[in-house]
Amino acid sequence: MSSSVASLLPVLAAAEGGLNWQGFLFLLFAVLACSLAVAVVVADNVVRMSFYLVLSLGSTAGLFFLAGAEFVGAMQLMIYVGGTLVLLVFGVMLTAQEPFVAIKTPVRDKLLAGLVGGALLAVLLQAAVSGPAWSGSTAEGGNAVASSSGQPSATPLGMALLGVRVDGDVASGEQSPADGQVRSGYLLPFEIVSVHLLVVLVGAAYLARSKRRKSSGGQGGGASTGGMR
Amino acid sequence: MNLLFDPVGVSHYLVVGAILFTTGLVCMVVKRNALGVLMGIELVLNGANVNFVAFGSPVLRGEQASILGLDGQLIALFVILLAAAEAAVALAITLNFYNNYSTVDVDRADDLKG
Amino acid sequence: MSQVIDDDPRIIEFDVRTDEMLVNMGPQHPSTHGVLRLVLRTDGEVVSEVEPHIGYLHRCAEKIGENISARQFIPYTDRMDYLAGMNMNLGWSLAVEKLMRLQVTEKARHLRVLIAELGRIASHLVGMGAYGLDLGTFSPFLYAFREREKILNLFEEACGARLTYSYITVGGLTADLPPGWLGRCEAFLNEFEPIIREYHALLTTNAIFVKRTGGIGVLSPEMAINYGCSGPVLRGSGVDQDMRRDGEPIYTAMYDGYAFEVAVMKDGTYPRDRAYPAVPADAVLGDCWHRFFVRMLEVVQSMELIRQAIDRYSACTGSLGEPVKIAEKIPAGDVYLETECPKGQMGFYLIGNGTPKPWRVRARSSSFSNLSVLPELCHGCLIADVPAIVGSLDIVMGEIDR
Amino acid sequence: MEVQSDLGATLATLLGLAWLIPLGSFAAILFFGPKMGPHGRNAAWVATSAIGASFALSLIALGTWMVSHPPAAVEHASAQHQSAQPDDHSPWSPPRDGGSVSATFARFAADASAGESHAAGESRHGHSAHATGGDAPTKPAYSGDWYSLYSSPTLVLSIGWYIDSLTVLLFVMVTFIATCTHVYAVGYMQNELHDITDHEVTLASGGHLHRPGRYPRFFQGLSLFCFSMLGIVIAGNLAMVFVFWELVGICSWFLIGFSFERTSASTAANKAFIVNRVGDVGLLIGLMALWGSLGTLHFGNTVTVHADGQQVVRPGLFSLVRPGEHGHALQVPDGMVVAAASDRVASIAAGNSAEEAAAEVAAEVPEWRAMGMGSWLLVVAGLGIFCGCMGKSAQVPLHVWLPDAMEGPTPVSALVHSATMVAAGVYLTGRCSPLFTPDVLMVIAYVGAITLLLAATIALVCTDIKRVLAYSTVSQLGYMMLALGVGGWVAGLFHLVTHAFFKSLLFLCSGSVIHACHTNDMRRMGGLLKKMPYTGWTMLVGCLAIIGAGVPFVIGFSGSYSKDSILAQALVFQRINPSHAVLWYAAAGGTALTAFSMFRLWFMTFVGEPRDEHVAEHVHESPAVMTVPLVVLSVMAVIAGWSLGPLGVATLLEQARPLGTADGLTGGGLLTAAVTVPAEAASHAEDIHFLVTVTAFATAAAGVLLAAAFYAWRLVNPAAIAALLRPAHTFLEHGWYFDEICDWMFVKPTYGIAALASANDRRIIDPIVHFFAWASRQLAAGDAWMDRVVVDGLVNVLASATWATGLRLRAIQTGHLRQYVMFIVVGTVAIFLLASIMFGTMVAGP
Amino acid sequence: MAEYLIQTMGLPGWLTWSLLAVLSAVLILNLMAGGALVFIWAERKVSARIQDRLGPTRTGGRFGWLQSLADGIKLLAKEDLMPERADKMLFRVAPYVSFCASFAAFIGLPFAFDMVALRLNVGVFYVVAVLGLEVFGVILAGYASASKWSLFGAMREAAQVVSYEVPLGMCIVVPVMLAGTMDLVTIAEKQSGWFTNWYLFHDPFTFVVFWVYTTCAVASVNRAPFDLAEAESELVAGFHTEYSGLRWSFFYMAEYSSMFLVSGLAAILFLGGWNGPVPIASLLGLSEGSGESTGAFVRLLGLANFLGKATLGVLFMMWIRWTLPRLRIDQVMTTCLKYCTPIAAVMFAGAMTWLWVFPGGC
Repeated sequence: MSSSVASLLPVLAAAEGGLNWQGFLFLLFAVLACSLAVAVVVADNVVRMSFYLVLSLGSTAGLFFLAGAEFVGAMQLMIYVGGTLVLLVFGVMLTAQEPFVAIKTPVRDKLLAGLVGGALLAVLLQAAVSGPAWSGSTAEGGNAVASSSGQPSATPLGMALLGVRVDGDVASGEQSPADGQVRSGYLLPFEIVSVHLLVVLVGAAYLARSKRRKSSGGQGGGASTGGMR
Repeated sequence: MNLLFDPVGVSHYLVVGAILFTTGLVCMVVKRNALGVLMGIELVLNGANVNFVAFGSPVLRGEQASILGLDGQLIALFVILLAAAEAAVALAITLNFYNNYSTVDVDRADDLKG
Repeated sequence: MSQVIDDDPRIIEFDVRTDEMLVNMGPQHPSTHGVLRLVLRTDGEVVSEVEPHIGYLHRCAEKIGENISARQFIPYTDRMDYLAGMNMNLGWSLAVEKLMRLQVTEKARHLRVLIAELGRIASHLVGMGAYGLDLGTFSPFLYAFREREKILNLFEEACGARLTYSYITVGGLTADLPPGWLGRCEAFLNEFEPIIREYHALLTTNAIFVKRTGGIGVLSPEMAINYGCSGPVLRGSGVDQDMRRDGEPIYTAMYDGYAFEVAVMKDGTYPRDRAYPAVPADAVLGDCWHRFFVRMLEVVQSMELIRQAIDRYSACTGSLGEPVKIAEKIPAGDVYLETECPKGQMGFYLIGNGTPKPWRVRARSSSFSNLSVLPELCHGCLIADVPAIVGSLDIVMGEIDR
Repeated sequence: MEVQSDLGATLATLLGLAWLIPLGSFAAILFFGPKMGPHGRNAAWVATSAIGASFALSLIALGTWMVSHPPAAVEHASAQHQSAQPDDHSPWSPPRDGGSVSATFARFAADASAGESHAAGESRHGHSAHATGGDAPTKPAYSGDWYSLYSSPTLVLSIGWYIDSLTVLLFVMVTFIATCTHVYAVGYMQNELHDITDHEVTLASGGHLHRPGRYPRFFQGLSLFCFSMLGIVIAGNLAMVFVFWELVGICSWFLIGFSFERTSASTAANKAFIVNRVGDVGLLIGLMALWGSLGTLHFGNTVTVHADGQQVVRPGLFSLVRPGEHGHALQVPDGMVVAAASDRVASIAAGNSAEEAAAEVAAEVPEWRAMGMGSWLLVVAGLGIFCGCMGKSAQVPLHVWLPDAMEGPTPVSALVHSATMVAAGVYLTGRCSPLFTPDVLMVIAYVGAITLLLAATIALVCTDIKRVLAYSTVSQLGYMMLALGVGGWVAGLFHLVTHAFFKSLLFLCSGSVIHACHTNDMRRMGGLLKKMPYTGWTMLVGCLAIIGAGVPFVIGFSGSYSKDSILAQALVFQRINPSHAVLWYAAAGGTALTAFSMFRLWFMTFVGEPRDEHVAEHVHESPAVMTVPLVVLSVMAVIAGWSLGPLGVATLLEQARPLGTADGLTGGGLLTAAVTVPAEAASHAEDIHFLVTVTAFATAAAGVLLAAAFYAWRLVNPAAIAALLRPAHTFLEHGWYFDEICDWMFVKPTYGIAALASANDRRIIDPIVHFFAWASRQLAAGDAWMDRVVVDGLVNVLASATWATGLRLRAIQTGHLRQYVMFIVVGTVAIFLLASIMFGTMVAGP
Repeated sequence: MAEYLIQTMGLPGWLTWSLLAVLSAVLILNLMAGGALVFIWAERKVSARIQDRLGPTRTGGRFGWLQSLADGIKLLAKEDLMPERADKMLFRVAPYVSFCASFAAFIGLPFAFDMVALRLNVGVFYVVAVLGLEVFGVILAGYASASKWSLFGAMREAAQVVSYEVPLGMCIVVPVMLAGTMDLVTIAEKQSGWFTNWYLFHDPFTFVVFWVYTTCAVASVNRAPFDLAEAESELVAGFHTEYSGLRWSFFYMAEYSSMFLVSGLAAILFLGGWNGPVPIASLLGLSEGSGESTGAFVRLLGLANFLGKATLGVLFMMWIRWTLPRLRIDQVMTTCLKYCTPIAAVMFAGAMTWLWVFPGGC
């Protein structure tokens, strides 16, 4: 079975032969992520869109796990999928009334978007495959996740966020900071982001706050926005 | 070179990222529903994230040092956080938009047209 | 969270423009106590309007009563408030007796008190257990039913039926008590008494229970009177009225010589306040908690009455007396009598025309009046409060729809 | 002379805390007062507990002090032998045995040295104080700075401390009385807890003023007041004293004008403030004289330890004026001499280099000093400081504010007139007494004597219960000043302490009476003793204390000890300087007057039949929160003067006696004929003691009996006597016409000058200003034309061009979100393509 | 184990990994399904005992222990109903989303030393993150059912779970901080020894945190008194009102496995994981690494310990459920935002301070 699969899709072939789990899982998650992303575009129903989006993002988290970025993957699941999307689904639910669930887009727009999107995709793909150094893993086969779990990534990440870099020797070779630049920690960005988050939350709460409206006499109180204060 | 015949590397991830990115952009362009646009943004950010993680991954490059090292993951983290923040604000904007226009159709929001 | 609705109707609170939703609660909903159908108009979780729809259990009881003799109507009264059949029997019997100017024997009088108060306990036990169920706790329901079963056993021994008794009847009771019954009844009372403390621990003083009931569905005394509420619902709002004390002579004479104190809050305290949990700070007079608490107090009150009745009944030497004949003619004239049933004041109105069959029969049910305040109480509450309020009113659809 | 040590640091910390806690309370009430309970009710407890804590800390400090410096009897008078020979050139010298001192005095000194009398002379076991002058006698005192505000060779402004037993004692006294007053005020100010309708204020609308209560505000003022007073006491330099001096002034302004809507209250507050300013000008002049010539305002020496371990001692005022190497005898400091001889210094400096000039000047200084140069500066400094003290301590002629200050709430009166404000003046006089030359001391003595007589006579006829007490205060302050002036340093300050207790007691009692009667007028009171037993009896204790009652030679109320020692010193002074005998008679006569006026007050208030039934029927005893402080204070009024073996206020004060003042002082000549101020030890002689005690008892008894004859037994009709002495009575009732004199001398001329200035303003200055304004307008009009036509024109052309461009470009802005995104995408792709065309490669690959 | 297979059996690497993966998956699935059966049975018996009843007595022998299985078979046989206006696709998918989330979380949960499907160095994080996805199934179910009651339930669930994740996360951070790692295995190992080493007893703050965690965990798995999403007396059956048959049973299984999961998490984070209160194994001189059979014995002992603790947690939740009335939605949110979150935050700071003051532990 291994040979047949491997001959079918050599991307699955590991260096030492046999079925490459990393390749297989990558293929699985990549196809899932891409196809579900396309499904998001294609779907008309907002709730379904969000559902596909959740799955797509989840699959991407799987890709992150495969790439050895476990913390980022878990973060993706927790914040992106868990937090952001619940928020989004909330919004969907709140506005999920019959007329708005599916708002049709003119075909002309779709065609134009496809055209422009295709052009962009072509450019990006060209860029993706044109870098020879970017391709060709020399990973020693086996389970990428298993091999990566030996070297914890959460600790250096946390240290970096606190302003200490412990991966100084990771960057060697041509990418090393030959020009004497020292790789700095991320304490400042971390703090900025935290403040940013706070500000954003306050801002969001402000935007979506409950307002007192004095609709001018009419009992509907519906469409007129003039009375907002 | 042929992606199908290479072991999984950075390029593969870049391809996935590119597809996600493009899909997101198309989503933003095509969807008239404000929430759809929002989802498009999420996809775009996610596509970018895939690239960052790929560039920063030590696994994908084997013994060779990754291009970004830890920075890739860190940037991805920041992107995720900012995406969460963005989603919160965007959702609040959408709800406000909905309050004001009774619809989430972004084409209806053209008060700022020249 | 009861929403305070601003006086100015033009000012409304809104987060996101939401459309009002019409939700059907019932007639097949777990917590509508039978076949009540409530149409809720909600904005999210907040209920802006409740409209009760009734009539699913209408059986033309009153019309039937005009086609059968007064004694034959007794089984139909059983099926009005089927949780307190004894008390319904009593109400009808007394009304007919009032028209016929009949006086039951002393022994029958005490037995009636004994049975009616037992029935009150049984009814309140159901009300209490079901209320727990409404608030999402299941165990108290079974604890309550466990005790109620014992009462039903006693009833079964006395009259042979467990739900529709037809025991108390015009002119007396259908049968005397079997030997040893009184002893078993006292044994029940003795073992039931400490269990009440458990109910208080599980429900009355439970912090969540208090949070769920305190300050919810506050019924002001004025509103309660205006809507004709009665029974624990009325007394829960602090109105001191009990037909057993304030009713017509033919009814109050039944309780002549019995010592009991109406369970109502006076000057901020309940009678014999210290024996029971203190009123929590969250509770407001007239809210669900007080209605519930009044019922719990009435259980104790009834137990005392039963003990007194047992003493008096066993002291009576005479005979129980015979009920009237099935086809006894009732004199011409009309009569209306209200008795204190567990749910409130149950009134029967009948017009006799000299034949055995009454010319007109009407019933005024307490649950009907009590249910009528529901829209007022639910105005601006949350969906979760609707069962809490409905449960605290302790309605029985059989009595409402008749 | 004194440097910081561990004990000093401990005391400084304790007292510093005790000083700052009321400030904290003030700040707390200021910011959160209205939120402290309903109507700020709890502010009272904040303030009270703060001052209570201060009291506790002060007590601890006192205990610490007593342990380290037990005030045991000392081998007194030995200081005289130890003191170095005075500088012959000095115009003042301590009297030498058998020298200029009269034989009488010599006998006293001999008696005193027999060791049977009270402690006197230098306390020599101040082990903690580092002696800077070899074997020179020391006194235990500590000084230092917490924080230096500004420092230069000629001026150091700092927050510092100067602690000796006087400081500690006054801390205990002030905080104790303040605590009592606070507690009392909790009850007294109750009515401020709710809205108040002030019937004494009539609005323009005809109604009465209705205002919210100011309960927290009152306690806020009290706290700040205590803080300020304690600041004066702990201050380590005169600059700091001045700051807190002014703070006390402003606090009194706040508190006297507490009901500022009343014209009388606001006027009284302003009066107190302005009159004090008059005195403060003097104080400022004194400070300038000291600073300008000596370059320091510190009391004690400042020791700076440099990095190399070298100690640099910067002498303070005391050691400059009474240098240790000079035996602590008073001499004109070098700085003053140089300042006075500035023209000679200038001539020396003209011909020499700086170092040579300095050396030459230094060499010349003793000679100049012998010529008497600079001594006038010292006199000016002393008079100036005393001038400030006159204002604060209400000495004639600046006493006018004090009776009016009765407008403040009674607890304020009690605090102002016993422990704080007026005490500040006496305290500063005492603190600075080493600086005073005999001339100055004479001025002090005479001012004190005049004040005591004048106030005592006015007190005879007052009918306002608080005014009687106020004038009696002025009179007692006169006593203290007199004592300080005639060399009775301990006596004066002793009286300050004892007086604080019984005067605060008297005021609080009167407050209790007023609280009950709702009137100040004694003519409407009477027979209150039955209804207000606590108040009545405690007030009797206060009266007995103030007249110095007691069993002669055995035991007495606190006042008897202090007053006797004042009288004794006056008597000694009279014997040495017969020409100044009037001081002694004034003091002795004042006793009788005091006794009469105080018992007149007590009899009128508490004895006999009620004069006004309407008032009497509403009278009731005050609540416990008010009576308890009364009882506590009355106990203190009895026992404050007692000494338990060596433990006593007098011995404690003796420890604080400034160096060099124990020997007395001879000199003068600038203002008066030369006088000899006797050493205080002399007044402890047996015969003096006997004579004084008998005199004091007799005069006081006479006063009391007279008062009783007038008001208790009704043997004499007071009205008849008043009619008989109509002119004198009227004269006294008007307080010797001081207010009228002031009005005529100062206020009226000021009005005249103001009218003149106003006319000048309107007639001359205004037209000039108007002309310039008109000219500016004309210029501006021309400028505006330029602006409109030339500048605006240019801008408009630019703007319209921009507008046109914008109009054309706006077509792109469709407002459609999706279209914008499309633009972005197309742009991105375009940039990619462009880049690849231009650089011949697709992206920037590796 | 993988090495063992590769070396002794001579299996190729890929096959080994596949086999192991399948084995793990099957084990976990069985645990979930079997555990759910056991726990549902236990719930019946526990509730019955609490309520003075007997509960199932006959099915499958004396204690009715096959009752759940019988119910399962009945559910399998039930007609698969779907509301006409339901969103068909989402309606079908929703139960599986819930179930898969619960299942995926089990992947990171260690049952004993080295008995973990996938040892992740961000194990805690992963488990919590994945568990949080369960809410999606509920939301989708509520939306897709096209029933107002379901929608109410879904919205409540969403609001509740999203809110309770905040204090839950904060509580979890405390043991993570104490251990200095997010690896669940390491966290449990660090608490080995006597029960005093458990993080529950590490300091007063962790003790409080444990109870906050318990509250939040009960809330986040939707058990009474926080079962607002189902709330049968208000919302009929909440989000699964319209579900029946097998799909409904998936929700049921997801609920019970989530209960087990949070209990297991509590056991690992606070109660020493597989380390018993008394270190029997180490008292006997045994350890996981000592030999084939003794190592296996020690592991089995650990497994028993862990399962016992987790089961105790589940039983605790049952006890709570059958005792307390249900809170109202606003009270639930109040509990979270006004009590749990601040308490957790303060305790977090407190534990941090404690760690700072007593770096060596106390």
